[in-house]
Amino acid sequence: MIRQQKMTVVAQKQIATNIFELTLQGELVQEMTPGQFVHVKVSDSYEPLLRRPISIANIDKDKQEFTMIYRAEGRGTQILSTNREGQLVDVLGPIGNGFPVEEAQPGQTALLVGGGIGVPPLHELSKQLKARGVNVIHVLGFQSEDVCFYEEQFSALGDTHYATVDGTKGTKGFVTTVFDDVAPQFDVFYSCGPLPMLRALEQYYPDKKGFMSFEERMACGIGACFACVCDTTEGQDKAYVKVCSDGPVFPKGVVAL
Amino acid sequence: MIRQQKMTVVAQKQIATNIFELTLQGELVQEMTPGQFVHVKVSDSYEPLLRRPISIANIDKDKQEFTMIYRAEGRGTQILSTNREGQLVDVLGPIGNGFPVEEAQPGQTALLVGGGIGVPPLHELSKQLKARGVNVIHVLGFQSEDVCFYEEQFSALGDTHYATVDGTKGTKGFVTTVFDDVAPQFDVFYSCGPLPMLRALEQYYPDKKGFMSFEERMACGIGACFACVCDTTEGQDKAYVKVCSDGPVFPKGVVAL
Amino acid sequence: MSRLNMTLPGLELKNPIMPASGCFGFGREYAQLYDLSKLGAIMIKATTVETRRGNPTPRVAETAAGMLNAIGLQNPGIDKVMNEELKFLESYDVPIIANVAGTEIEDYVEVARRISAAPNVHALELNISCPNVKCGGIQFGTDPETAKQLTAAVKAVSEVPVYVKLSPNVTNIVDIAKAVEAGGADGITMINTLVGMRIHEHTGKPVIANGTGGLSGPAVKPVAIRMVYDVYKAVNIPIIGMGGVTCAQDVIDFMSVGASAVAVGTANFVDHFVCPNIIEQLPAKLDALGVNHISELIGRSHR
Amino acid sequence: MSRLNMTLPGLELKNPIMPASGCFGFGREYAQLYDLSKLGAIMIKATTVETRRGNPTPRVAETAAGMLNAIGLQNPGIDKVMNEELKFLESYDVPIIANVAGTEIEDYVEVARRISAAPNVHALELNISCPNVKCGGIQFGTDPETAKQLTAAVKAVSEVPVYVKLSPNVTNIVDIAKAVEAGGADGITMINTLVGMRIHEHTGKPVIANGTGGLSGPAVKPVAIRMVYDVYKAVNIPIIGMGGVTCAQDVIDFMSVGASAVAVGTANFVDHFVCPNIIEQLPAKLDALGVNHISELIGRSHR
Ligand SMILES: Cc1cc2nc3c(=O)[nH]c(=O)nc-3n(C[C@H](O)[C@H](O)[C@H](O)COP(=O)(O)OP(=O)(O)OC[C@H]3O[C@@H](n4cnc5c(N)ncnc54)[C@H](O)[C@@H]3O)c2cc1C
Ligand SMILES: Cc1cc2nc3c(=O)[nH]c(=O)nc-3n(C[C@H](O)[C@H](O)[C@H](O)COP(=O)(O)OP(=O)(O)OC[C@H]3O[C@@H](n4cnc5c(N)ncnc54)[C@H](O)[C@@H]3O)c2cc1C
Ligand SMILES: Cc1cc2nc3c(=O)[nH]c(=O)nc-3n(C[C@H](O)[C@H](O)[C@H](O)COP(=O)(O)O)c2cc1C
Ligand SMILES: Cc1cc2nc3c(=O)[nH]c(=O)nc-3n(C[C@H](O)[C@H](O)[C@H](O)COP(=O)(O)O)c2cc1C
Ligand code: FES
Ligand code: FES
Repeated sequence: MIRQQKMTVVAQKQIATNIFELTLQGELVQEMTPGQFVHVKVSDSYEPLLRRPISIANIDKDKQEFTMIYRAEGRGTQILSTNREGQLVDVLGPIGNGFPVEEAQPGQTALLVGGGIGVPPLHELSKQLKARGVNVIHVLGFQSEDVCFYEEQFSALGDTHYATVDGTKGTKGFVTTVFDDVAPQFDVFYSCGPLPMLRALEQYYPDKKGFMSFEERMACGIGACFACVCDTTEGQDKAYVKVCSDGPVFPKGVVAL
Repeated sequence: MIRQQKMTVVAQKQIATNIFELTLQGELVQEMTPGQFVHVKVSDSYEPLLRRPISIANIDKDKQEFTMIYRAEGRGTQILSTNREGQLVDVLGPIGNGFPVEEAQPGQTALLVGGGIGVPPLHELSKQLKARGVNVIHVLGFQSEDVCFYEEQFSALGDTHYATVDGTKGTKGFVTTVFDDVAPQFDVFYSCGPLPMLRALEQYYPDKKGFMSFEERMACGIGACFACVCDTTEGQDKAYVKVCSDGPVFPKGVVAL
Repeated sequence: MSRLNMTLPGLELKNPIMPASGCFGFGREYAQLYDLSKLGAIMIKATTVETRRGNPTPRVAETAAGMLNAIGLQNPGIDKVMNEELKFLESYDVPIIANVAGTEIEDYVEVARRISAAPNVHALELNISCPNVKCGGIQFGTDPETAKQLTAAVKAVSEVPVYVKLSPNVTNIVDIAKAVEAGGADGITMINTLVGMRIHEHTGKPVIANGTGGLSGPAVKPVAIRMVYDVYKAVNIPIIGMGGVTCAQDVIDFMSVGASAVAVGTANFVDHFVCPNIIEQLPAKLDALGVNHISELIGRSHR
Repeated sequence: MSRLNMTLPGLELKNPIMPASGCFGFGREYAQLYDLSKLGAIMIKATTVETRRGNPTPRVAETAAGMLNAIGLQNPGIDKVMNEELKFLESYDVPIIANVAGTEIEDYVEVARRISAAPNVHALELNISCPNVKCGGIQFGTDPETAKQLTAAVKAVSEVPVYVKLSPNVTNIVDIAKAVEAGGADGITMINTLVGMRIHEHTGKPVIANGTGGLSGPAVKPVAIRMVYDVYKAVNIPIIGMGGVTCAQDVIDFMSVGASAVAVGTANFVDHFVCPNIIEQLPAKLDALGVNHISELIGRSHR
């Protein structure tokens, strides 16, 4: 069930250039699954007005804590990054349909492909896959080394390969360059990142089962305003899905790329 | 000269119900005189948009600090009241023409009449008059005891009489009720408070020399926008003054009440 | 004895608070958050004869104390709205105001005729003010004569009272209000969004795929308040006011200038519980103003 | 070789930034804060034939990300403006754009004829859009034919190019823009304020003594941007854009949709150094966009 709650800041830390890790505490953690997101109001005033959708990067149900990792870029996320321990943040969530962990069987291998600020939700996913006995390979793309984060965390969970646009870390190029180099063997892929990356991935592995998380500009975040619709590939005329409430994760092939 | 500066919060303290005392540090303190005001931006965002005019209640040139006392009522002043030690506040000032201390001669007696949040500027004025050897009597009006402040400070400077609307402190009634009771003897009066109080004062002492500080809604605060004009009593047709740049203090009789 | 109930043509409202059309879908999503029966009414998303896919994305953009949208009247069409959405809403004790849109007068008439027969639709809201579609919508709302004709045509077939939703993008909104009153409107709802645009800082192109979008939220409240104020003086039918409402005080402001009820749009995206919160806060506001029943506030700016 | 200079009819601007009329008085106050010669130009406060006292106070009210004003064209009259204010401004190396207002066409013509002869007045800005006076002002700006006639009458007597300032409170701003172009306008300035109202929370009456006021500030920027975008496509004379500008990015947005220069109004009350600050920040913005001269940005939204 989606709830709206003032959650308490447990910790806020800058973990890479302009990248922040924010841990919040509150009841709505109990219902979170990997790949879902929260919709965050960053200030009490009308400025900025709208909530910001941010993925869930880590869930700790025992402590009732979760973590998000975000880039402080625009007005909203910059304000969010000024929150300090003990302050309250207005969170609506958890929202949407996350990554189906059960689609990878124990003993199988899952390929997790992330790009930039699409990487965070893969962390909790990887944790849960690993806990289930699934073998996990990460292929993570970033602009450059200085905006790369969670290297230790991902390495601890499985093989981790990097691609950076400027070559400052791992392979120079895109995640597909890594596929060329490493030729990972896997049963199912999960992915989150920019559209070109998702498109490339779908083309690279046309026959594999896969799940992809999408981004779209949002207003309500709960399916009421029709801001975040995407066309679907097939089905009756004018078929569409809403990223916020039908997604953000869809099986490969559902959303027209 | 008016300057715009980020000043450092030295202290913020609640001193009565919804009444805050804020001490700021910075260079523009050097040019402050009693009765002038500052124009304060309470947030970095567009919300609220306009600056807030607040009087200067205490000046300490040695420490480069000044104090303002304000009621946290609307959005702007409420936000201002959340500022803590070490934070920066955007201040434009000092602005306007303050109280003419030199109009009271050493040995003479000055009557200082204040109402509500009109009381703060009288504090610095009283200090400077006293330093000059002027005998000071204060008559201060408040809604009730719980919003009354600076009792000790005023008592230390001279006789202090109170009127409260609900009678919880001093005489029940208005400052004029105190005049009836106490019949203070004085040479010149200085006043700041709501319009009805200024009007009553002018009528009560038609023959005395006096100076009164006015309030008007402001935008620019420096005389450019014509938001804060008041009619004058005499002079050519359509004569007016601007409260921000010609005032806020005017000799008795200048502004049409 | 409620202090908040209100009677308007076709509508017995528990309280004068309702979500605005397009900002609440058909209620399903908010029904997961709170009991819809708390609401005075619900203005459902614009309904057209045919299924509409709406505009390309991005369809929303944030602006200073506001937002732009160009959804483009996306909706599943009258059949599905009647068979599925309105059916779903029947399980709540709340009157529905159906927002009616179209490209031609005939479309409006058809939707109005059919949807006004639904048991829980107690009033229609004619959307002659949508700025986000090429045909239909706003052009009906900028010319008094056209607005009047459309109103009369819909009135002729509707089984429930008809409210007309006015566009603020006009030189003289009072003329339009008078025209729809003359056309037989039972009430007026206002305002729809102001046409606006946001530019992408790097590309220099409009952020919204449609180019322009409709501006809503706190930023537009002063414009809405002034228009309700002016229209209230000029017509004798009730007004449901909206534009930037986020709190109980905003509701009181709209009623002061002449609204008999108030709709909440954009604020539902920001505080998803804003409608029940306002309803809960209103009695204390009435106490502070020394008012027994909220209807005493209607038009007090003019007294 | 400046990256910011701009040539417009009558105007050689060091940079395309100027304070908007009514938000900078006649420059004296800001002259205490910084050197006015830094500015591209100055749009001085509206000038009328006679001394005007303006509206009663309160004349301003804050709104969400904006403000309302109803100053009412207070000014000392053309004689004083010419003999004192323009004289004072002669000591700065900055072209003046004189904002001309009146009640009748004859008033506009007289002010235009006389003020256009002042040595430092390089252009006129015809204010046909002030929402805060009962006569004159906005009613000239809502009807295309009247706007055209007034423009032509002023053009006939002015010794300098004439810009016409458009009102956003119209159904179709493009019609007005084309009309003033047909009337001989050398340029357009836009937008003036949107009519709005704020209600006092306790009394229920308008906060502004005049009732309504003009809405300005960040809240209106999306409306202004959209209007400049539309007008740019329709006319062949340059546009000076304004409405909610607070920073260098806003300037770039206005130029992207088609403005050749940009005026800053309300923001001068919030950050009293906003104009020189923007001028200083623009070159870095141009670098970030990979642009050599700012003029390359004009109209890029349309390309
Ligand atoms: C389902 C989902 C999950 C996301 N998870 C993360 C995450 O874990 N970490 C992270 O850093 N970012 C994430 N994003 C992107 C994040 O929402 C945007 O970066 C953020 O909203 C930008 O806000 P701002 O205040 O920095 O920018 P502004 O420029 O001030 O934003 C203006 C408006 O545009 C919207 N917007 C801007 N960029 C985006 C975007 N890329 N996607 C959607 N809306 C946008 C904002 O929400 C806001 O409404 C996610 C987006 C979605 C849809
Ligand atoms: C010269 C001068 C000196 C002042 N000195 C003090 C002081 O020392 N201590 C103090 O508590 N107050 C003082 N005031 C009043 C103070 O400016 C207002 O209380 C304050 O602006 C209200 O802001 P807000 O955010 O609480 O209210 P809001 O309701 O959010 O204000 C909305 C708008 O109205 C304006 N406004 C509201 N009330 C007033 C008012 N009474 N006078 C002028 N503008 C108003 C605000 O500035 C703002 O633009 C002074 C006013 C003036 C003109
Ligand atoms: C996302 C969105 C969709 C809207 N869709 C409709 C609609 O379908 N029909 C309609 O009449 N108005 C529609 N509106 C306008 C609102 O009903 C309302 O008139 C406007 O937003 C002003 O109110 P607000 O400031 O409270 O949002 C929509 C507004 C928004 C923000
Ligand atoms: C206090 C105030 C006074 C104004 N006076 C005038 C005026 O005299 N003549 C005029 O053409 N516009 C006047 N305007 C309108 C501005 O020049 C400008 O068009 C408008 O405020 C939009 O820009 P902004 O959002 O940057 O303020 C005034 C605006 C304000 C806020
Ligand atoms: S954001 Fe409103 S429907 Fe998805
Ligand atoms: S506040 Fe602008 S002139 Fe006084």
